[in-house]
Amino acid sequence: MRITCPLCGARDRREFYYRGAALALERPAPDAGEQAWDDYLFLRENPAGETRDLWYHANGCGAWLVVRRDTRSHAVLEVRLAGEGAQ
Amino acid sequence: MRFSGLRVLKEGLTGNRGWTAHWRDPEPKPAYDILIIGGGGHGLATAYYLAQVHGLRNVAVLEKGYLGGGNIGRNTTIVRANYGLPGNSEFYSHSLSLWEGLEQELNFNVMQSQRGVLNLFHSDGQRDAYVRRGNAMVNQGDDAILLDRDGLRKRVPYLDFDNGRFPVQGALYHPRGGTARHDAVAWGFARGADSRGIDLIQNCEVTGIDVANGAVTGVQTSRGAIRAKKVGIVVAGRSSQVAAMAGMRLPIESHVLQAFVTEGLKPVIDTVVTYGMGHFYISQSDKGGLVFGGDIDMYASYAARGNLPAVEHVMEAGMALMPMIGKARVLRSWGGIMDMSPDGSPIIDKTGIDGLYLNCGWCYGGFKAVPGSGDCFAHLLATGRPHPAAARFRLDRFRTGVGIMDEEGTGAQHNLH
Amino acid sequence: MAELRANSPCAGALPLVIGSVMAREEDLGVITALLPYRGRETALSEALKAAHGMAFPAPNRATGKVGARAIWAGRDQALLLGPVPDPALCEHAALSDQSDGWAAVRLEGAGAEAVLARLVPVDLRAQVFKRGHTVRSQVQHMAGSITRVGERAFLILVFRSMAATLVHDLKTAMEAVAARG
Amino acid sequence: MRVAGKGVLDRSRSVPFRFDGVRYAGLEGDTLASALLANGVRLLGRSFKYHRPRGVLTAGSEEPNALVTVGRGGRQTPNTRATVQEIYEGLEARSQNAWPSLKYDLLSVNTLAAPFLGAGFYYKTFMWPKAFWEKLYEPAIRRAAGLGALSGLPDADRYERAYAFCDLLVIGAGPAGLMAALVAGRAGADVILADEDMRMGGRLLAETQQIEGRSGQVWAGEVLAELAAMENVRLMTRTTVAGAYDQGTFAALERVGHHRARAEGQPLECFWRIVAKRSVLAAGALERPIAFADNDRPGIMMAGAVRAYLNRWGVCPGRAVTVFANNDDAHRTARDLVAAGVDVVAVIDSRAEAPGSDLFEVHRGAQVVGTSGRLGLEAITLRSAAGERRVETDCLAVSGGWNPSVHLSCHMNGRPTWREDIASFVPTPGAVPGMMAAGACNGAFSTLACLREGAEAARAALVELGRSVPPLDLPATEDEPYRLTPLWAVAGKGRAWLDFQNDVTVKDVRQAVAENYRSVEHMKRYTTQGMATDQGKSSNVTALAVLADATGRGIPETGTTSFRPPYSPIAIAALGAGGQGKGFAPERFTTSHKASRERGAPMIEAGLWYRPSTFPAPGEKSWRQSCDREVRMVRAAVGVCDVSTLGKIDIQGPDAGKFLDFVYANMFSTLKVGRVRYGLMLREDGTVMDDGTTARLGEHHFLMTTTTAAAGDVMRHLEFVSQGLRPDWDVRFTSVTEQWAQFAVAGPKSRALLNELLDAPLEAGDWPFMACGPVRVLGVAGRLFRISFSGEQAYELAVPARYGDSLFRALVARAEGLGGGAYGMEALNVLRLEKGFITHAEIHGRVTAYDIGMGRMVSAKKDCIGKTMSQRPGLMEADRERLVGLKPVGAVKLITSGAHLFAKGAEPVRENDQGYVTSAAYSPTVGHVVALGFLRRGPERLGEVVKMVDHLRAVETLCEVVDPVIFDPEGGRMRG
Repeated sequence: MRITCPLCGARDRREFYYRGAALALERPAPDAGEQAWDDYLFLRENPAGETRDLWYHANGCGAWLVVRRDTRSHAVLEVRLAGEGAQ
Repeated sequence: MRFSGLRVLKEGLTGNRGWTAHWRDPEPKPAYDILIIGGGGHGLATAYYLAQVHGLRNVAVLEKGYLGGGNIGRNTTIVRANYGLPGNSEFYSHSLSLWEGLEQELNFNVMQSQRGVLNLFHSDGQRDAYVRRGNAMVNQGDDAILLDRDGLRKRVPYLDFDNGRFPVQGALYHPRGGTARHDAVAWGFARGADSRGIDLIQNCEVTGIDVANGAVTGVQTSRGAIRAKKVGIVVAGRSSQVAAMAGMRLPIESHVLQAFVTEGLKPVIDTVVTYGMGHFYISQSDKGGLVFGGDIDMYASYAARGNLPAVEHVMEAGMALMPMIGKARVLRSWGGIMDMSPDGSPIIDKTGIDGLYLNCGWCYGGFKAVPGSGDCFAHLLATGRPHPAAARFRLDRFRTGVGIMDEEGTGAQHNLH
Repeated sequence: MAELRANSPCAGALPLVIGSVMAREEDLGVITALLPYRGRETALSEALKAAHGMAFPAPNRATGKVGARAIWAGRDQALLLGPVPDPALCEHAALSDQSDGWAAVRLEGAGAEAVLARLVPVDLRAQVFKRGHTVRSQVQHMAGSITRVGERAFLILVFRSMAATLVHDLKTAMEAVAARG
Repeated sequence: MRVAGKGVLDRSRSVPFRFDGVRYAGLEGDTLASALLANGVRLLGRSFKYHRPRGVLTAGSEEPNALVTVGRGGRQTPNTRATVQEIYEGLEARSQNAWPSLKYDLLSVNTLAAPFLGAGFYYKTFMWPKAFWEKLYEPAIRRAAGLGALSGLPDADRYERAYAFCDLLVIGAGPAGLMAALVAGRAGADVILADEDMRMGGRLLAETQQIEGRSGQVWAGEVLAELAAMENVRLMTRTTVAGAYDQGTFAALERVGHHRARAEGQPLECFWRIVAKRSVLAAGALERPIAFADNDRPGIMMAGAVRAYLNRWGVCPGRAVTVFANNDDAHRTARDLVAAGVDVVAVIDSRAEAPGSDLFEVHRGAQVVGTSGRLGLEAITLRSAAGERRVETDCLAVSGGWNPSVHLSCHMNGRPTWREDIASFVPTPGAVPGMMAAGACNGAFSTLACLREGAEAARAALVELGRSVPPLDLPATEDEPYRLTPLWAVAGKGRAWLDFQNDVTVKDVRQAVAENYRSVEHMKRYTTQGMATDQGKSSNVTALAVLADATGRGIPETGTTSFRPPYSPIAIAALGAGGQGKGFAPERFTTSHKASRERGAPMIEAGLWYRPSTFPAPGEKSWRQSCDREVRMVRAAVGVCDVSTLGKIDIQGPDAGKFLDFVYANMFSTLKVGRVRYGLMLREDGTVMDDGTTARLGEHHFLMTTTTAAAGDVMRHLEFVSQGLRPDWDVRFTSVTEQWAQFAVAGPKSRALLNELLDAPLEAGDWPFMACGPVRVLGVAGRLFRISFSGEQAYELAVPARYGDSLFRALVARAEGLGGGAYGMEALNVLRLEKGFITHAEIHGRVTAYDIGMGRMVSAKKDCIGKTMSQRPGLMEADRERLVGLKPVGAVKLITSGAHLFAKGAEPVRENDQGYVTSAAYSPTVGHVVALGFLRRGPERLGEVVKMVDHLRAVETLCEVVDPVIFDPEGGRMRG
């Protein structure tokens, strides 16, 4: 599997660390309430199909990436730097 | 038909013409008391215990493919009860007690082999963590033995004790652990459930779950609508999709775990070895293949196949731990879809919808749980109350923080367990 | 009073010559991590040109020349190799002295590409990875930085504490390449 | 035997080798199979279940029968295909799975018991008495099962792994592959051409058709010469492309050293990861047998294999050859044999409309219904319109048609497409992104069609890559149609084999269906069809045709089982090359490593680091003696310990303070410059992630310390928070762990020791507890931190790593002058335990700030990572297991880590479990074991006596629950 890092180019999966759903970027306010935090930390859409998840280019440039992928085919559809309009 | 050595002899002498179907292929009825979505190990075991323990017959198992085609058809067959935390402790202990004697109960040889499970440690810290776990196992009434280097060397002399990157100091030994023939477990439970009148319906994909004023009324399938008073979802890696049919979001992320088998070899590994530092575990099947695996690929996936980095990591770990397997050739690799939960422990519980029940979150440890999970889920479906051995497998534990069972201590990141 | 002696990361383990490939430790002088503050990338590049004669490198590129190089080292980060950083840079970037943080090895020779092909999961062949190109990637299991500094020469950086493993991995690959003839 | 004038190998070079101890001679270019056939050896192995005599079936890697063991000791390689193993001087091969010998194998009695050993018999018996399964049945089954044996010794060979990249990967160097590579190579593309064979050319080496008026071998040689001359083309022989993975990644195994005696330093195999923008699958096709009674005897071979042995190796596997087929292609075998002067008994063709011949007798609409010959074929029974008769023959060349090698096209979940006209599966276009199939593997069987498809596939791939492709005229060659009428299994009595190795017969498949194992997956798993070392390469399609027939379904409806990597088996040692010994993970060494080893310190792993456990003094016999001495030394004088492995993160920027407030539970923006503060870091779920001290070096400049274990996780976490959650904050950080060598100097004489090294000595007043700042040590710029993990007056002194070794030696030498010295991890652990300081033994991922008595550190004044979730009801329960100190109060004085805690009188069972011990060690300072643990409502139970039980170590100890801080609770020594 290869992911095209916006900075480094196409790289082998072994260079990346996987975090999970890109939802992790949408941190609720401290007082957002139990449900909001349950949704944020534990509950997942977990789609069989297109998903957005977070990868860290650990053995590369150290960038956190938002990757749009298909969980059935492993096709990588889009990769953006986290924090740069990726949400 | 009852199986026995005598029957095999008789059939052999009469040209094996008398063998009959191990299960029927019934047409789905318009309605059942209980529908079980998923004809994998857990679903089939649930069906069996519903009939055997609770005397329920008006039950159907709906399987979108073939019976036993889920993770029970593609795992590394390890059976053990070596957990450390309350909740897991009593459950896996219960499950192991059901394994022992399963052949006789099912009249089907699932080839359970209590060849022991070794968890290696490499530092004082790891040793103490295993001692804590082992003591929990003994507190639970199960068996655990602390082996030092020499004791371990006698048991598995072929480990690389001295040159390994992480020298082996000893192991937590669980003699009652071992392996079983995975497909046979599914077939044995299927045959047992079928012979007790339960309908096993293959090639029947559930496409919708019908809910009316907060209660489940049945399901839509590729073979038409089926009504039911109760519905149990037990579909492992597909849990999120099926739950979504009832408008639910689950604390589950689906990941791929690869496993491997080598060409057949004469007996060389007579136990199960687990190498913590390398995420590597191995045993040898009765056919002679080395069956082994490691950690998940670490990205959400429904492809049921993985990639090379995970493959190579497993092989490197194998070479670091036991370089004598180097000349064994990997014959086949495959992947299963693991329903990873936020604390690495499963869920067997009611849902917010009356009559809809959930059994999921087994991560990559579901095989050994098959009898226990079936028994506990059947108990919940039949009585509406949790089985004492599974009372802590609650769906709401993450929201409340009550009774979280994070054996790995890695926190709320689904893929880290 | 005794003075403190300085030791280099690969002292005693290099140089190494196997087949057509040579590996030797490189003394890069002062190594400074440059991390531009928000929106100061251009200003930093200007200051860098003014002070040390090279621009802040674009991703996967190195600027400058022998003795005074800047190699891109990751998101919002470059390593200044050689000169003592001009204090003026501090206005635009966080500076961090890493002179002792890295093991630096120069790998050179006809088989150098073949050696790296056994360790680095990136295409480093001359037609795609030219002089002045650099990558942040991994060397076997170690995070590292690889820069082409010549026709047949590469500069490899890994964390200082892993110097011994770097030498071990290079040596193994060099032997395999040599044995292939 | 060899046939004069045939074959493309060097007849002048005779190569001696041994099989089962007997010396034979072959020719250079021979495989073990061709050489043994040339020597008239037909019996090469025994089958898995019935131990039936077996000979060579094929001429390739798909071989199910002729498996041997090569080499000895740490180089012993089981299950080697004789059809792939090249012979070389000194090659030693042995047969396997037979005892006492290949000719007289005792377990061949199994074949008599066959009626009782049918499909799935073992699921139905061996269950009584219960205990016998593990004691008797299973061990017996395991001994009988398996094929070759591992030596049990560490692998003695070298292996390597490598990466390769290209525009176009061409898989297979037969006519289609050669043509694809030629087109792409001439167009200037970056090409890799890989083929599993020792010699490229594929079927061109095995056939006699002409290309451009030359033999296929000659034409292939010319193309290869041209390709070899191209800089942009890489030829990889003996390289099996074994798996297709995501984004154009392929797994390939190169057999570097199997074909010659071991050379020093030479890798035996190289595992390649090839990344290709596009790929052409030109893997050819595999011939399939026909199932008929006793079709498994040595001497019964694939028709195409017989042709290959004749045309490529100049070997004829028999004196009187008969052909049995359902297609025209197999008639070539007869034609080539006759042309070579070999006696062809007849061609038996199941088709009524089969072509005739004036060279040999053709029985149309006829079948083979039986065979005889104990260890090798002697005769067959022919059934034709004229009835049944016995025909003497010692070689039967069988062809049921050809199965395209679709495997790689299915590795990414693609399913092949059934083509009725050729009664075979072909790759489904697009099944592997960027891959195009060409030639026989795509169902195109004539030479011309292969050349055309190869050229077209390459052209299409290059056009997609935006290259212009010069036109290329196809060479002139045969374009015969491929005609066959499916015949899967001959009706009749007796056992007709499908899977030769696993001994699966037509009857087994039918029985599986009768028992309702009707899905192709059920049939496979129940009968073990296709689960042998060949993964059913030659048998699966025939088996599922039999299944389709038995279930009344069509073949496409029946479908195939999943094709999984690898295409052919790969040694674990190759896939894990480099992992053996120390290669599994990098080793990290501190700058004081050498000096510590010189002092005889045993080193222990701490993550990837190595750290000294103790510094044994002369005469000390146990680690305990050394540890106790080191602890006393620190408490009484001064000790030196390398703490460089702790993570150090340099944090700068206008928003640095705000950032630290957000990632730490407690407040840092209020910290004064030149001061240090202890910080507690939470995960977002409210559990403790890590702890450490952070120093403020300047208004916008902090230095964070993490634990050794969590350094990497914390760095990644900070990057996540900065890049992902607070991208608008201006803060930058980078790891400086490796830049600084840092040493703890602890004990009442610590200041005295430092003053021997610092350019500016410390006065009693300066550097109060938790102060930090720059210093000069022996002329070098360093940093000094007044922090303590021992409870003593202590400092941490940091210098650039290049001076680490030198400074450590200087510190230890001077410390010894003051009655102190170096101390290791054991002493460090005792010192911190006496003070109740926590490590990851306590913050093991399941505890909250509240659990470790630091609930109040979670600042109410601000938000921080983990704050909200740490307040979940379940994490606030008073009944939780919380941190306490423990000391022995009964007769037994031992407390052990990992033991569980119970109320004094309670049974040690789960229901009564109240907690556990996390750390314990003997304290020479207080004279008894001191321990930390977690206990229900712990802090409320100080003074209570509880029972500690360690079943595994057989220890039971009464412990008093005490405050975690046992030594100097007021902290006077630390601050003093």
